[in-house]
Amino acid sequence: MDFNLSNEQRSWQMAARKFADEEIRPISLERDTISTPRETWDWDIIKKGSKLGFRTMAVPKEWGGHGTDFVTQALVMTELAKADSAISKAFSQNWKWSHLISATCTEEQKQRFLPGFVADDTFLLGKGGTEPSAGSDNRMPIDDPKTGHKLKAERKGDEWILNGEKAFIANAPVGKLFFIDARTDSTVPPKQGTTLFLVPSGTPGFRIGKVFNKSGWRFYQNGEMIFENARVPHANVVGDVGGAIRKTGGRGGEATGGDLFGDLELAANALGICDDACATALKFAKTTKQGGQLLWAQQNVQLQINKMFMLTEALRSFVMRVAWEHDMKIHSANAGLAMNYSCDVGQEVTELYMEIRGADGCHMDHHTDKILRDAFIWNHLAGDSVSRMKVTRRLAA
Amino acid sequence: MDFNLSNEQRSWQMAARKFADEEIRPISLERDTISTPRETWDWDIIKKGSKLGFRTMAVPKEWGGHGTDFVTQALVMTELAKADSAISKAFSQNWKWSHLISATCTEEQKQRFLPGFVADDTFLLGKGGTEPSAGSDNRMPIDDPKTGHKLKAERKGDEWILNGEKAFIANAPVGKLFFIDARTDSTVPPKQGTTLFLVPSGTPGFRIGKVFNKSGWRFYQNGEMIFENARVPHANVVGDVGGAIRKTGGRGGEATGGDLFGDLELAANALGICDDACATALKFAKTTKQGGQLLWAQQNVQLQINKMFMLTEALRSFVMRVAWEHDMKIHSANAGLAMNYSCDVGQEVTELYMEIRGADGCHMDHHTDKILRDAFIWNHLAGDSVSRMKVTRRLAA
Amino acid sequence: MYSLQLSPEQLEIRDTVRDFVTREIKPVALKADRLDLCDRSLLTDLLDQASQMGLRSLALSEERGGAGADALTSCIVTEELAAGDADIAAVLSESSRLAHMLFDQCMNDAQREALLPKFLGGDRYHLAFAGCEPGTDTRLGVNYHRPADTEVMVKTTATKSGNDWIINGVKDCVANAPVAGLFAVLVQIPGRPAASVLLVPADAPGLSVRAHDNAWQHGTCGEVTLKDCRVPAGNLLGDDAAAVLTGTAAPGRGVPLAQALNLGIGRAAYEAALDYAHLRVQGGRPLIEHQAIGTKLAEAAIRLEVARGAVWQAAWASDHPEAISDRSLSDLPLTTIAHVFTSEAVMKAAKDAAEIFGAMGVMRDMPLAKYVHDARVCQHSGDGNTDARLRVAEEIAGYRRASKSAMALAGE
Amino acid sequence: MYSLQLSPEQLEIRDTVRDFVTREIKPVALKADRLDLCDRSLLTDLLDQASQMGLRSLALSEERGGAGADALTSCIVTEELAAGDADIAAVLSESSRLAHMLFDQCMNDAQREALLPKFLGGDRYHLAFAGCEPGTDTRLGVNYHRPADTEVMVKTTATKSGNDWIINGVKDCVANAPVAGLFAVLVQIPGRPAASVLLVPADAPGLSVRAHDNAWQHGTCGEVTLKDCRVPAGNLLGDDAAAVLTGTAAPGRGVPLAQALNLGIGRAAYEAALDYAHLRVQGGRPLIEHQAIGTKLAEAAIRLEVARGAVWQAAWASDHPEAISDRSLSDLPLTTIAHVFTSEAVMKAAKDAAEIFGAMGVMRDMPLAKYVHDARVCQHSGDGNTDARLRVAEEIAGYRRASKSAMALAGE
Repeated sequence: MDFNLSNEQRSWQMAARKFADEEIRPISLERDTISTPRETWDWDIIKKGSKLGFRTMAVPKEWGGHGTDFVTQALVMTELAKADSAISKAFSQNWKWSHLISATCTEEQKQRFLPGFVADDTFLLGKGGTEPSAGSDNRMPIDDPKTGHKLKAERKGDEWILNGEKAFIANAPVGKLFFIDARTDSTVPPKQGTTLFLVPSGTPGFRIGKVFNKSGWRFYQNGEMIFENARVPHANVVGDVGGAIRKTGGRGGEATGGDLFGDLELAANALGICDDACATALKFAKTTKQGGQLLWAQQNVQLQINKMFMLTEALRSFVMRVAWEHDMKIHSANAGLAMNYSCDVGQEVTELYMEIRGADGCHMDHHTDKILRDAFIWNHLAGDSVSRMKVTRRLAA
Repeated sequence: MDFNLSNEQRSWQMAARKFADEEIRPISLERDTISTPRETWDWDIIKKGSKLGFRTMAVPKEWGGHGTDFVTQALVMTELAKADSAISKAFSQNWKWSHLISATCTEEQKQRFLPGFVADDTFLLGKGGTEPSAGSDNRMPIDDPKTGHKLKAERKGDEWILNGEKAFIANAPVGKLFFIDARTDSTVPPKQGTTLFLVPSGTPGFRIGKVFNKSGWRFYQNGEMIFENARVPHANVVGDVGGAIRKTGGRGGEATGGDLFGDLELAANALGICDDACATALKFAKTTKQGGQLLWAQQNVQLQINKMFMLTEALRSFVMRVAWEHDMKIHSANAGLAMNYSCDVGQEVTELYMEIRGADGCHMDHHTDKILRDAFIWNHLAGDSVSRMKVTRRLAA
Repeated sequence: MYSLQLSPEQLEIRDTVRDFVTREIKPVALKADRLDLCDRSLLTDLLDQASQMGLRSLALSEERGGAGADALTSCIVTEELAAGDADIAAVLSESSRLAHMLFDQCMNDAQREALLPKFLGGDRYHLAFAGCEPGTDTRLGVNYHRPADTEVMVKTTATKSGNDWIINGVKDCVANAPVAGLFAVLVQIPGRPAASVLLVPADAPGLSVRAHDNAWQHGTCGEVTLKDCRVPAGNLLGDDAAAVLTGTAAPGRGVPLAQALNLGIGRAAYEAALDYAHLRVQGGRPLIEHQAIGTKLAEAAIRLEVARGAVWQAAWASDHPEAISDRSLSDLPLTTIAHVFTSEAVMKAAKDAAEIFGAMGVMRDMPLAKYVHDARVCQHSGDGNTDARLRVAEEIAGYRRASKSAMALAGE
Repeated sequence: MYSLQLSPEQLEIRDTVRDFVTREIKPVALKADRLDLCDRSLLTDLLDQASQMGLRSLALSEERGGAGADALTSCIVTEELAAGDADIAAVLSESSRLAHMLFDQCMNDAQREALLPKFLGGDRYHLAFAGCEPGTDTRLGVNYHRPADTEVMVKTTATKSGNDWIINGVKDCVANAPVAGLFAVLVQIPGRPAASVLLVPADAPGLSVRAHDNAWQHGTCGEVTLKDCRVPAGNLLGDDAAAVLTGTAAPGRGVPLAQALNLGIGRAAYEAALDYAHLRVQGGRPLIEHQAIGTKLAEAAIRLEVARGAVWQAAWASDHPEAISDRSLSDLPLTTIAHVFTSEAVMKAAKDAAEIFGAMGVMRDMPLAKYVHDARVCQHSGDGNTDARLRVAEEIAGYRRASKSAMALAGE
């Protein structure tokens, strides 16, 4: 048992903290305020972060990345999220698919895409899974050919022709390369009839539709993808035809780290929001007076702060353990449980924070308002009943 | 970052698991059923456990104990508590005061008491703090000479004469040596006027009164102590006259591990109850049918089990981190936060367990009933507002 | 017109019962040696006194010798009694409820003539409904929103033999069984499509009662075995009796007596903690003056107050279906709603109250541990809150089951 | 007699308003481009229509041209409106509430003669009470159970100059300020022991309003600056007006309009989720047939139902203090209780409803994110629930403060 960080881990953590404090925090509220969703994005912060390695840190060293371990990744996500949860996610989203490239792509595919990704500070990755009317069914596939993805891919010689739509796709409006789930055989259940493709932006017939107007995570871009006879070379098929779900979901995801990294990512990011709320609440309570005394003097404030820290430290312990388990290739339900937990804790902690900041008539502190909205994003990603039941199945696996 | 256990830690854990399964679990419900509180105790299990080292494992090796670290202690407490929370506590209570002896007693005192403690399988330790009407005031002392312990000690030559009462004292009816907080100067605030004494059972003028009839932790003995001109040699004063609170409470407790071990102890023990509830619930859901199908098939059951495991694994992560911090002599609010947290988790997990076992008309499964009552003990020890505010103060220290 | 004004009679009976509880019940019920759950005995003398005050026959119509109390009044009285002792409240409310159902609603004149004098004549003549059977699964559970695979059948049978009915079967969790003078027994008469109800006096040959030890039910309950038990043909109640007694007609909308009882437990815990918080000094000030304690007590007060509103609403609605038809009230199962809400509110109130008492809050011979246990029993009652929510879910979804007998057996 | 029967008039107005909401408000209020919180505009045309239906003057007595609605009816209407649009509900309920207080309770004949025709004559003539001042601490907080160190003083002053009052000061968080035709302004007249209220028309010289952007309040609100603002001497209301308008007389027992509004938000979220759960198919079956979803919806239904009981109880009690004196009702601050309970119940219902919508539940241009935000605003309102519980705690402890002006300003 050892919770100490290695020097390398500590140094990434410190670099992330510095970047968060000096670069992210100063622009966080300002980006959040912008009302047009397409305009909240700021390439400048991405480029700066990329130069420090925060875009490519999950790429193996042999491919020019930093080859950091999961513990380091968790530490960095938390630090960045302390200053802005959405900006943290904009970086870590790339790691998720870096992991998938490393784990599932052929050498030839890696050669085609990884060097370009590593070299270009504005090269971002994404994955198109969700469709306008099939979110949960794709997350928990059932054995019915009528369910599953509707986006269709048909083979034409050396190419596949893709037709259909994706919705709520992270990084869609800003990414340069996407993994796309497409139905290649609708006569068999989704688990057998879905194929994963690599689709670069600029592919003919592929374009981005609307950018979604999220209530939280404003910075983070989330868009529609439209495929109208989009042509993708057969060389861009990831793994086997019909093997998408085996590659990325369920036990497959556990082996590749794709699914499991996503769980850790949400948990580590929520931890950053909680850290932010705890630190700000403590400072607020120790500097703000009510009735002539510091808020800190009040039992109720002490109990609220106690609960905020208690939940946050429980979450930190859990996140660090899960990150370590990933590094050890120990695959259990823990990553999923930590993700579910981060939803509950993130919301409870930000709500307690609101209660402490509380009374200010009809006004609301912008920072409080923002982290409440950011933390609420977990509700449909990490804490909904489908997420939880999916994790429960791993418990008994 | 490393969650692996050392071979020694693992071997203690396995020994405890075996003892719990083979010796404790078979007698657990039977002891719980006995209605006279004095008779729930069983010396046989204590002797058996003592021979395996579970009584003396916290005593340093140079004094004949096993000198285990805090991580090992946490593991063992959890394993024993899986089978019976109260029996686990009956063992670990001795470690708490072993730590205090190691940390605060003089060589001469150690020489007088430790060899006897190590040699005798029925030698148990205790500490008398709480008094009939001053629980919380002694846990969070205020600077008013009128508050604090009422048990009075007056110096007469080489002896101190103790008069007064203690209530709710763990191990009182079965212990052979006790630390006793006594007021040696009632003209100054408790922090300056309280002295800690070592009082062996059999001291003239000292006797045990009633044994408390607890609703949970039935096995564990909890009694009144009565001092009527009890005579204690000056050589039994621990530390300085007037220094009891500095030695065992507040920052003093953090230095000695006395207070902090107590926090870890409650958290690790609660974890055992949760493990028990989780394992039993999972097994129950996977073997019990309702309406022709396994309970496991129901979404609500899956969600309840998800929550049970989620909270339990969060608690385990937190407990192990705190144990490691103790071994590293890192003193923070974490031990206290983990203790507060263990109260919430223990109750929520056992209540979910009850809901899953649930519907059985007017009958209740004895095991469910027992762990609900055991987990409820935390309510006044670990989760009450005084405990929580005390921990909050460490946050800002 | 909407009004929350109680009638002078309601206010008076509440005061009378509250006074009885304070002066007579509490001093006896809260004695240390009686608090131990292992042998919490029924307070027979106090039950007698309560019967003499008319509380055993509270809901029985006035013309038949009762007080003719409506559902709301019955709930008010039950809450008051339970604030003193949940067991007394349970026994009395069960007898009173059944007295109204049996004598006012189900019996014919001959049956009433034979049995009413016995009921009125003996303070210890309680009533019991033997409906539930061992091992019967009454949960909705996996059948949520699907027709149940199998119909729950009553296994206890009654067959005609000459001028008598011969009953065979076992009933479990029968409230009041150990003290009942008369049982209404749910039976299946072979060949009939639905279950029927037979009146069986406690001294009928072949009927035996085994009281449950340490049961998770308030009052007293037990297993009733009917072995070639013989009762006269005239003891069969009319065809609608099974529906009345099992509450099939309006599931989830019965008189919320169990919920009122639950509320009384919560109030007792809360009031004990409030009193203690005034008396006990910590840090130089009474506990109540500490924010942490004040907040806990306020939260309990808030939840109990809101729960009482839910219980009273369900009580009044059970007497006034017309207010549901004209949409003054929601058509949801209000008693089930009151059950879920009250059981959780009271559980939290009891636990918080116990915390305020410190170590005394976990002692088996002190009142708080009793309240916590009593609150748990209410949470556990019926098929549990998870199932109760599923029943509400079917209602809001507009799902209608073909048969409600399974639900009915579950009670509330 | 206790009765939960609504009057035919109450049932009718509920149906009328519900119909108006379904046909007129929802189609406009829930348009994507109007949902964005950044520029959620007030729906002026619909406010005009509502005014023509009499909802702006709902609580004003019939003889003065209103509908003379009691507190319960006002709450029923407010819930219905809020289920369509919380902003419309907020503006109308504020005008209606103040119309009753000002015209029926506080004005003398001359004042009424001068102002009532203006109010009745203009659908856009709303009313506002300018009580709150920037930076004023209204929390109980550290003063729980202790006399406050300092009295909260009204800083806005009114001094006599010839036949006029000259008002100077700044008011904040004034509901309806941007749309008000008439302000009732809480002022301190030097030398007087208590605060007074002056009637100030919106066009009075020296009065200016700055509407708040993106405020955490429903309807519309703003800052009101009075700079040498001059009104005739006759605009001073009687001595008791300050107590009436600030609710000092019965703190925590005012008409629970804000709570009814809150309830409407919760109902809208719940109903949207229920509809969606019927439509959306997952795993081959509509969401509602999944236990997990059914349970969430049932839990929301339970809490909203119980909350409505608490709101209606507080509403009826605010009109019937006699039911508190005769102990039919609890003497706790029922509106504060309804506030705490409702705001938490609705918050949970809104969040669970949003979860059922998946990603659509977190989109700023979709209804669910609006409901979640609206529910948060209610939780944040007043001094927050932590403080509200302390106020309840003082009541259960029987603590009486010397002055209640600080509490009064906090409102509910």
